[in-house]
Amino acid sequence: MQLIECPWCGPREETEFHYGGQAHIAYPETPSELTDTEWAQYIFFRANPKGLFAERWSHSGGCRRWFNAVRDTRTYTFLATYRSGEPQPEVQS
Amino acid sequence: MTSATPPGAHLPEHGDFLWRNPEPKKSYDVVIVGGGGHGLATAHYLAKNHGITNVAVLEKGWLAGGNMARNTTLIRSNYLWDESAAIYEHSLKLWEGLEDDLGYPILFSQRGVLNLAHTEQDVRDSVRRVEANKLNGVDAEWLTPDEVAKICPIVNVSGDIRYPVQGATYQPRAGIAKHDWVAWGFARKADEAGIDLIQDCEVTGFVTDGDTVTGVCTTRGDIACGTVALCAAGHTSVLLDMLGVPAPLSSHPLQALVSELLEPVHPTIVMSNQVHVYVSQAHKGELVMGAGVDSYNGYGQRGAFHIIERQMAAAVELFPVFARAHLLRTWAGIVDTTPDASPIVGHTPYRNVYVNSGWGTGGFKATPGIGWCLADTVAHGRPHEYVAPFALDRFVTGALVDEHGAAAVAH
Amino acid sequence: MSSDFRVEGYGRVDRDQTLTFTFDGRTYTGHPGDTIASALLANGVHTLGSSVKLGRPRGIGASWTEDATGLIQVEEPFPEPMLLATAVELVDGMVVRGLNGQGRLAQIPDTARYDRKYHHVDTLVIGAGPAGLVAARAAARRGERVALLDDRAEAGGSLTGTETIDGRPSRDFVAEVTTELAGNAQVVHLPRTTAFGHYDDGFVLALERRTDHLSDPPAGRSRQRVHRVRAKKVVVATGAHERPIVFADNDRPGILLAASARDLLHRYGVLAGREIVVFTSDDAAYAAALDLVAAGAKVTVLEVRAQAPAGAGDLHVITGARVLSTRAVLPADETVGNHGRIASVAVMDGGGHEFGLTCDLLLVSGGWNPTAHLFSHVRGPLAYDEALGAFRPARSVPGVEVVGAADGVLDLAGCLGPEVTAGDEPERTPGEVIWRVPGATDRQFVDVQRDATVADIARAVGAGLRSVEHVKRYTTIGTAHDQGKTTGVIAAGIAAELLGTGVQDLGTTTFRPPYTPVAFAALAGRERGELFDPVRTTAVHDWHVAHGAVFEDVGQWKRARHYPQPGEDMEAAVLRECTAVRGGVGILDGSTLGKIDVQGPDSAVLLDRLYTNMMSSLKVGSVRYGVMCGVDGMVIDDGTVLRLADDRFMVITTTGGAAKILDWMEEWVQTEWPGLRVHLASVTEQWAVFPVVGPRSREVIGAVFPGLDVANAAFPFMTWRDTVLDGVPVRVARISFSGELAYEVNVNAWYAPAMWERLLEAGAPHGITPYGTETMHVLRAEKGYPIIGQDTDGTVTPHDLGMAWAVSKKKPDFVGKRSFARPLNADPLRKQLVGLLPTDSTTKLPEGSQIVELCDDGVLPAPPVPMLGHVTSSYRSAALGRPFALALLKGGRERVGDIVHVPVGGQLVAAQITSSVLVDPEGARRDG
Amino acid sequence: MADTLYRSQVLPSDVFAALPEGLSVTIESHVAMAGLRLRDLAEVLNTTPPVQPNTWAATPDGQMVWLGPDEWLVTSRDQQPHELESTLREAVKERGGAAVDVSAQRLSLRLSGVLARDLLSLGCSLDLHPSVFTVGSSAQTALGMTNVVLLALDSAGEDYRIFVRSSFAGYLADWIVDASAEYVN
Repeated sequence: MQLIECPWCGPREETEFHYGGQAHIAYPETPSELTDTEWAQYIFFRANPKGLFAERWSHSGGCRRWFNAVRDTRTYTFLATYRSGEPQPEVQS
Repeated sequence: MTSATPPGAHLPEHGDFLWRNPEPKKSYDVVIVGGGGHGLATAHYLAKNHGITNVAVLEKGWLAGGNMARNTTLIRSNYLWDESAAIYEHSLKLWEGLEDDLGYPILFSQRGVLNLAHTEQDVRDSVRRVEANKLNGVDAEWLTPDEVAKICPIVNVSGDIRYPVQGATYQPRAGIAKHDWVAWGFARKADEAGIDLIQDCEVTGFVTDGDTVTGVCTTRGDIACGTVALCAAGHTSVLLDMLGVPAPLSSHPLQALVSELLEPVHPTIVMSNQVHVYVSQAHKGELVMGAGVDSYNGYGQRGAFHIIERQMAAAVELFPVFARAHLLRTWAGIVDTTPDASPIVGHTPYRNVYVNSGWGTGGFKATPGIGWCLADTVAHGRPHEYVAPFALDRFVTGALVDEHGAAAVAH
Repeated sequence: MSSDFRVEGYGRVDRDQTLTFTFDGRTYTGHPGDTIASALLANGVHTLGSSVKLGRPRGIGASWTEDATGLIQVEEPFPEPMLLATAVELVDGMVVRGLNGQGRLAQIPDTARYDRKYHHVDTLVIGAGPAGLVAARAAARRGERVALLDDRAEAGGSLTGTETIDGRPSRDFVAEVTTELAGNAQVVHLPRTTAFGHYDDGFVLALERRTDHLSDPPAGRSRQRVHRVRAKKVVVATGAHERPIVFADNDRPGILLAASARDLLHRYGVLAGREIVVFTSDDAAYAAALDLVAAGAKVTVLEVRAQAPAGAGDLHVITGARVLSTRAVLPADETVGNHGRIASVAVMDGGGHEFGLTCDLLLVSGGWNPTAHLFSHVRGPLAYDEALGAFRPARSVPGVEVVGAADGVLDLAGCLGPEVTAGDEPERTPGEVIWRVPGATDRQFVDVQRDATVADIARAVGAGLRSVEHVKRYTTIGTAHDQGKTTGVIAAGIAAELLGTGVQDLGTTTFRPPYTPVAFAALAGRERGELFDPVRTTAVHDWHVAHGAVFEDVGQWKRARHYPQPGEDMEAAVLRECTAVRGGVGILDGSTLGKIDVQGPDSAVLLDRLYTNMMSSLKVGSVRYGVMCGVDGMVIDDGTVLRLADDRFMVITTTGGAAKILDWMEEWVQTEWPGLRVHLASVTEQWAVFPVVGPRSREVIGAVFPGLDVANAAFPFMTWRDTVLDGVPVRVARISFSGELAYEVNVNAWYAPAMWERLLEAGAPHGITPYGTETMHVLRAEKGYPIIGQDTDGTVTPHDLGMAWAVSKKKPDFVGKRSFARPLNADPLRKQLVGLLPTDSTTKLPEGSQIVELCDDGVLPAPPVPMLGHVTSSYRSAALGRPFALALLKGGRERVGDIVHVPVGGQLVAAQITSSVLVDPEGARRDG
Repeated sequence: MADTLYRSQVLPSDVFAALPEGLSVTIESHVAMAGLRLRDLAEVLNTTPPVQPNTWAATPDGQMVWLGPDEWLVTSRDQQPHELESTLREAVKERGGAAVDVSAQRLSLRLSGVLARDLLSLGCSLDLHPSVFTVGSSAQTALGMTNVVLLALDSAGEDYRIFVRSSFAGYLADWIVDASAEYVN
């Protein structure tokens, strides 16, 4: 049970947050121009690294803001949280 | 003072000899990556059904030490869709003869599973699944709350709980087994057939030549191979990343727990999606429970405790007699899940590499079934009919096998 | 019965009071401050039960939670299984019995309360022994917020009271520190509180036992409480567990850890035996032996090492000795509580000479295992320490400090640190690490509770097992109640010896929570019964209750399902309600529908992207039905959209979809299109919604809202109008989920009961009938309107529902559109929503039933039987005078008119495929 | 037929009548509330909105509570709900902001007494120590199993306002009554 640093509200219990999977996957500009394979990649295929992972979280039980985090999937340690729209920070596990 | 030993105290002894600890050879016809239940079962059926024995099973830790050592051992086949019912029912039939096949006690106890329904929609979904099961030749019944109480008297079927039990589906042939016995039974048989079970042997890369993998790099040296079968469960993505093959898998912690030994009180297996718990009582008397997967991707064999607490609340809500049972030990496995909660099995872009993954919470019950089908797939170089629907390309065509309803609770 | 083994002048139990309890049917006495174990031992009772597998006698093996054997069942005051006799505090009237390895659950409900409490501190100290007390005091003196958790009833840990600290008796030191802490408002000191789990970011869970030790606890007090402590720094001061040595027949009652016997003496005044043999390879046993001699026992020390240490004093020590085996009291001497108890030991001295020693107690000490569990829980690495013969913390972990014996520091001075002065202690000589002595390996128990022996480990190794995890699983060592606290390392040590490898090379076992077992109910806390999950209710819930509504759970909501009149079952009530609505007027509490206020200049842009149909073309004052899909093209929700202004919409979602859809929309706005100037707000509870439905609804609405022109021309279908009633703004919308003329009345929920009553009063002359969700479902199904989540299952597209009309062909994109172009969506055999009429006109097909092709001979073929689809909704229709169903059916719309079969209870019921719209297909009724 | 459309509370008035000494919960009378959205809010309002997360500020006739970087909850004792919404909406509309009447969306409870903070600690994971959560502090968090907006009204940890979604008010009342049994001797 971790403390997650909401970029707005500060550290809160893990239970106040909702997980949103891999970050920085943009909705395609023109989906109609994608092949079925490319579209499937967008819908279903996400990275699943063992190690650092940039991912989306929402402070659903608090300010309801989505933000991004870099977390180590081996230890679950949050190395950084940052607001939506901000670039992924350089961090090391 | 009672001195008679209680029921279930005497489990059969393990065998005097289980397996050799061989050095890896330079080359094998088939290399199976992952010495868990699926890898060991595949090895066994390669030898038994196809006479293929120049096989290595590579295990990065100790044999059957991943999810096989951590699961809650539920075996059932009452899945909704035809494709799922086919492979799980095939597996269940193999379970029914497995003790003889392996010549090893696996303590398969067909005590039935109740899937409780708590809402009107639960009832509809349950009836739908029961009727589908019957038409697919899978034993299934719909029970009223009173009938539920007859099968499992400790379930609280009174109307005054938060989500009263409206009924349940029942599969009498479902059951539990002892996971170590199962894994070691497969391992012993595979070893006996001459298959090399190689532990402390982590795969670090692959040697490729065009669309062919010619060798596997490991912490115990490079090993040349004819065919590769990936049976690495939660670590499949790590292996596929080495091959540059994307797959819609995500690895999540899945927690389980046991109580201390208790006198027999729970004769069957009970699952509830709405109240989110799954309970059986193992042979020696401990209550064994699981819940849903932890939400985030994770490769650590541990999960968040609030999941366990919620599970305890659910357990006490449904089984008031459990109030003063004690949580003895918690642990977690790493399950690989897919967008439609069905596995991904079959070809990869490499012509001699087969993937077997995405079993989520369903891996244990599938063990003999997938071992059988994957061995057949490897032996013949094409997907066995039961795994064909679970090909990777279904995510492109949209031909998903959506089993979310069946998989909401760990089992 | 007299307390034969209680020694005058020792112990801190209250001898002025006597408590009575029964064990295995016999009555004994003890004193406040006793545990069941100390009281039994004071009465000379050592044997508690028998082992699970071999049925061998089992007794008390230690004085606290490290005891691997002494399990009991409490029967009164309330049944609780598998408790350690050493950890259950004695209260008057307890009924206790021994166990044969399995506990028994109560057959009556546990009405005790359980709860949880949050704490936030700078420093959390776990353990109130010398190291913990010093750490807590130092933190408190630094002005920090401190929590001190102590699993025992009184502070002091392993201090016996014989030591001196800062020149005073150690108990005085303990009292002084605890008094100082008690006077500091920043400090929370919790006795009887076991930290059982340590998690990331300084989070520790601890179980406080709050009432079991009280004879008359306050009724409202929780029996047990899970404390949830979030600490900036966690100090693990949990001490060490004494480790036994394995020899043949080491499992008998009357064999204890040495320090435990000392603890029993000083804490409870109990001399566990009078003729004592101490078998040790460690100095700590000498302090125990000396104290026991002083208390009147005869003691012989069998020292593993070649020389007795400095602290041996006048003790009779045989050096270089080994216990080879033990013998029990003869069966003829068997008395209750002494079955199988030790009577003698077979010894070999340093010279190889074998002899026997009679005794009534054997104490064993093979060194100490640091209690590093709570360090290991947070992935604190443990390493095997050759000198210690145990695993200890290898490296520090940020935010966690391990102090005292938990870190392998075994002398008092070391535990107290530089600030506090310990009295003189004999200098420690290194212990000798010895796992076992030679002997009959099948009687050398490593896990006494699981009956697992050295022979079992040897078999495991012989079977080819090389990993300690495999050995554990083969032998089941370490899986019992104690989870291997004292003997886990011994199993590893013996396996390593057999394999000829180092203990560290075998791999270590990671400790996992809980440190000690925790009752399920304690973890459930307050989340039981009605508080298991929140109940959500509308503003007129009390009215529904008062009028006999039967409720159904829809998500967390309680929704009125129907309002049976006396003598009515659900079917009769629903038929009556349906008839009333289609024949007159009915009213529904629709307040649970999700309502989302969408505001901002780009509101229409957002809705165009999220709905399959066009929302930007909707005029202010109008309403449009809309469907939302996931990116995979499958329907996730439907509902109506009201355009309130150019820059403002009200989105209505399903009851179950409310939170999900708001989250869904918010996710797109925030993460994909942050440039859109649009704001979303839930107004679900803000608005009470009362659909007034039926051909007479216009009269009712007209009567209640004189300011509203309810004529069809002025207020057409799918429009909304604002009006004012008694100064209160009201919004009325012409939306129909039944095909009937209908008005949905929306009002600030403050006024919900008043508005509900107004509508009922105005409707009374027209026979207005309150109806519930079941009637709502029947009415909508008669019109073929799907319920998302009932008639869909996440695999259904709008086209499958026959709603191609709701999918815009003009918009270049919307969420889900691209997926419609996937190959599978063109499959003519996709399942489509159709109606189904049982040809016998009487059978109500069970919802969920599967549909198969017509079997000409009326007999199902052998499995697997191909399925065409399933029944999603099924009701008796008052309007049709027959049952009907909706179904998802392969290629259904092309098959209207076909007959199919539905297996129902072993019979095949024929049903005809129809359009999904069965009542008023022309839509003639919606305008009244 | 009644003359005016009367107002109701979602909780019975006596639901907290039997709380133990040291603990008091009052159901606050109907107060207009609005959700307000605009990033540069300070420029369009007379009042200075609280811009620090997890704070609230007093206004002449109520409070403004920070809910998010561009989001506030505004309460008003003097205005009617629809008036409050339209006043605010006029002020922010041209800048792309939003204002929405949420007067009945939440119920306002006043929790006070020497046991108030202790009671909250039985169901709220936040650090409510007065040195941390002092007058002017607010938080959106969970209490028991429901989300609340919690305001510190004093610096002693003895006076709080709790906004709870109206549909969860019955649950929260049950939770509070159940938790307070602890303090009955």
